Amino acid sequence: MKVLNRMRLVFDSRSANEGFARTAVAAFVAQLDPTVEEVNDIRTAVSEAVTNCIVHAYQNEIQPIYITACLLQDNWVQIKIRDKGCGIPDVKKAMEPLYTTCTTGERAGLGFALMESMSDRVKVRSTPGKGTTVTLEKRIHSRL
Amino acid sequence: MKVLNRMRLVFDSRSANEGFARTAVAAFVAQLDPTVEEVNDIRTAVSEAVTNCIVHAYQNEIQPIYITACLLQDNWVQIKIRDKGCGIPDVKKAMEPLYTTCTTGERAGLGFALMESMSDRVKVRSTPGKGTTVTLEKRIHSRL
Amino acid sequence: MPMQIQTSETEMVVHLTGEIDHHSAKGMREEIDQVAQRLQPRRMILDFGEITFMDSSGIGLVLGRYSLMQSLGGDLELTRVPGHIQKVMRMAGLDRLTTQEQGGNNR
Amino acid sequence: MPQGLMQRRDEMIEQNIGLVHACAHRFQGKGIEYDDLFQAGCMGLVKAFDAFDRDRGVRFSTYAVPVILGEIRRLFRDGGTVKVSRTLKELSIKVGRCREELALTLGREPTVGEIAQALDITPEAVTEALGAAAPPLSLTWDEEEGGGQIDLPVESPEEKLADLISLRHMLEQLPQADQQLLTLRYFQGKTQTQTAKVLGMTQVQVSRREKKLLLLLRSQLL
Ligand SMILES: Nc1ncnc2c1ncn2[C@@H]1O[C@H](COP(=O)(O)OP(=O)(O)OP(=O)(O)O)[C@@H](O)[C@H]1O
Ligand SMILES: Nc1ncnc2c1ncn2[C@@H]1O[C@H](COP(=O)(O)OP(=O)(O)OP(=O)(O)O)[C@@H](O)[C@H]1O
Ligand SMILES: [Mg+2]
Ligand SMILES: [Mg+2]
Repeated sequence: MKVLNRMRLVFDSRSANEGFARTAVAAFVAQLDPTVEEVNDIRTAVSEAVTNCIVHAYQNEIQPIYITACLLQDNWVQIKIRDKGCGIPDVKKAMEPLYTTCTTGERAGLGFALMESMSDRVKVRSTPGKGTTVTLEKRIHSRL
Repeated sequence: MKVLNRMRLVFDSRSANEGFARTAVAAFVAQLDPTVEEVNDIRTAVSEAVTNCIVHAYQNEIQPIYITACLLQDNWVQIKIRDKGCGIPDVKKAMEPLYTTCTTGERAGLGFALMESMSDRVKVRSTPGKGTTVTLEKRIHSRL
Repeated sequence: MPMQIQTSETEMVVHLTGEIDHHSAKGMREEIDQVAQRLQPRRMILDFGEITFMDSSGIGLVLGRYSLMQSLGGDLELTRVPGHIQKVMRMAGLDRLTTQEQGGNNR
Repeated sequence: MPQGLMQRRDEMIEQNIGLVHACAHRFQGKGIEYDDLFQAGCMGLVKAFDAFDRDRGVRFSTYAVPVILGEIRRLFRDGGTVKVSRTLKELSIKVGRCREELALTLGREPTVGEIAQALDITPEAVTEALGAAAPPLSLTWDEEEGGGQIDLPVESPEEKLADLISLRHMLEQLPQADQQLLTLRYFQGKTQTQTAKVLGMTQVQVSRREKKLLLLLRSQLL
């Protein structure tokens, strides 16, 4: 599909950057004139993916997180969130709602479920020891 | 100087991205709890540098623009805006207020003067045929 | 982000503000738990009225406080949950299971 | 001031008034009237003239432009201490209100661009404000669930939380197909029709199966 515009973002896996990453992606997508709800969906989905990189992939070590966002034809937005962290051994299992490897009880295991709810499509590619790429795709229902 | 946090941004040299680039940088700097004036200064300075990349460096061809932003000790922010465009043969001259190579009368030659006015320090490194890096440094006068 | 906690003998009301993500949840959690441990309230109310953003870290925050209140033998309540945050709670499955009588809402 | 100097000053100002215009133009559309921008710029020009040292070997314009810009910039100073976090919070309340008003007049959810236009700010600023602070009362987002209401209370959240925790275990006990059905419907927000498509069932079958499963789950939960 033709890429109409794109950007790439790299930042440290510090939790202080979560808000910044959401805002940056939202500001980029603003070009498609989304509704507030659509923007909030994207913010939530990006937040989930970024948090997973910080918490799971890098386990609170400071390492880079990569985001690319593309505006495609017909108002499709594609956002990839990539880390070079520990990877996910069983992606299918990890994506099941309520599945979490967190044992402190502070995580619900709903991150992927939320990403799926907030996007039209979610793809996850992961190689243990190498890292994970989450691809979120969403169509903005523009007024034009 | 110690880097406390950083991000890197790459985007197409489309004028539609100017607003996004400003917002992304502002959202990153927001971590230092700046004043409205400080952030507006940064927005203006970034905007001038990005416009120069689009208009002069790439002369409206679509090519990548690179921004890095670092938060340093003592609330210093360092922002680099880089292009791989035509470069500037005489940087000193180019930075003089009112100097412009634009002949249509649309540009005032005030871009660098504005950047200097809005930042504490502006450095420009350029190699003709290779590209230009503008470094803006500004101190955010923190909370207390 | 400031957070206000009102306490009475048996109850604590936590007025949360700003965004709840993994970054902010930690501070909120620590502050709430500190007060709760000391006070041992019968009831904890989390006020979401001033919350602008929440992701699954917020759900985790609620879940964790729920367990805490259970261990203290008390109750947890949520109030003033804004629409878009209800959406997160609901899409996370929190709402629907108990309000199913309203019937098949096909979105 | 001697007569000659006064005259030189007047001439200089006249010759360089274009500088002031050029500088003032750069600050247009940021909330301050052009006349005021220009006025401040003129002050800067006069200051620059008075302080200019022609023996330094720089052109007058080179010296004057930063002074003019500095003088115009002072107009935006706002006391100098207003934090972005506060203004963003105020803006976000405005955005929230504007969204509600537009939703009423348009009869649909407004776009970020429409809100930006109504508030005379950039679309990026709207998205930025969304990350700031909530309007205390927020519009509900879903027509089908009593739309237009303000401030929906969550009913007995503790029950739901308990549900969620035990649900984790209960779901695992269900057959694969049922797990998938509930997952699609309740965790991924899919409609019955969408769910049916994924599972190769009809919508009616999904509806029936779902009802059964929910009854079952509820009886186990209670
Ligand atoms: N980027 C990643 N790298 C490594 N493991 C990951 C990554 N993302 C997710 N996982 C694994 O997948 C599991 C499920 O992720 P999910 O986001 O759904 O839930 P969670 O993060 O555990 O909890 P929550 O998101 O509700 O706070 C995680 O517990 C973790 O084991
Ligand atoms: N990134 C760049 N690549 C190549 N040339 C540049 C770049 N930035 C600036 N220049 C050169 O320096 C000159 C001065 O830049 P400056 O921004 O001060 O003025 P301008 O862009 O010409 O006008 P204005 O910024 O007022 O619209 C430009 O006219 C251009 O020749
Ligand atoms: Mg997660
Ligand atoms: Mg310029």
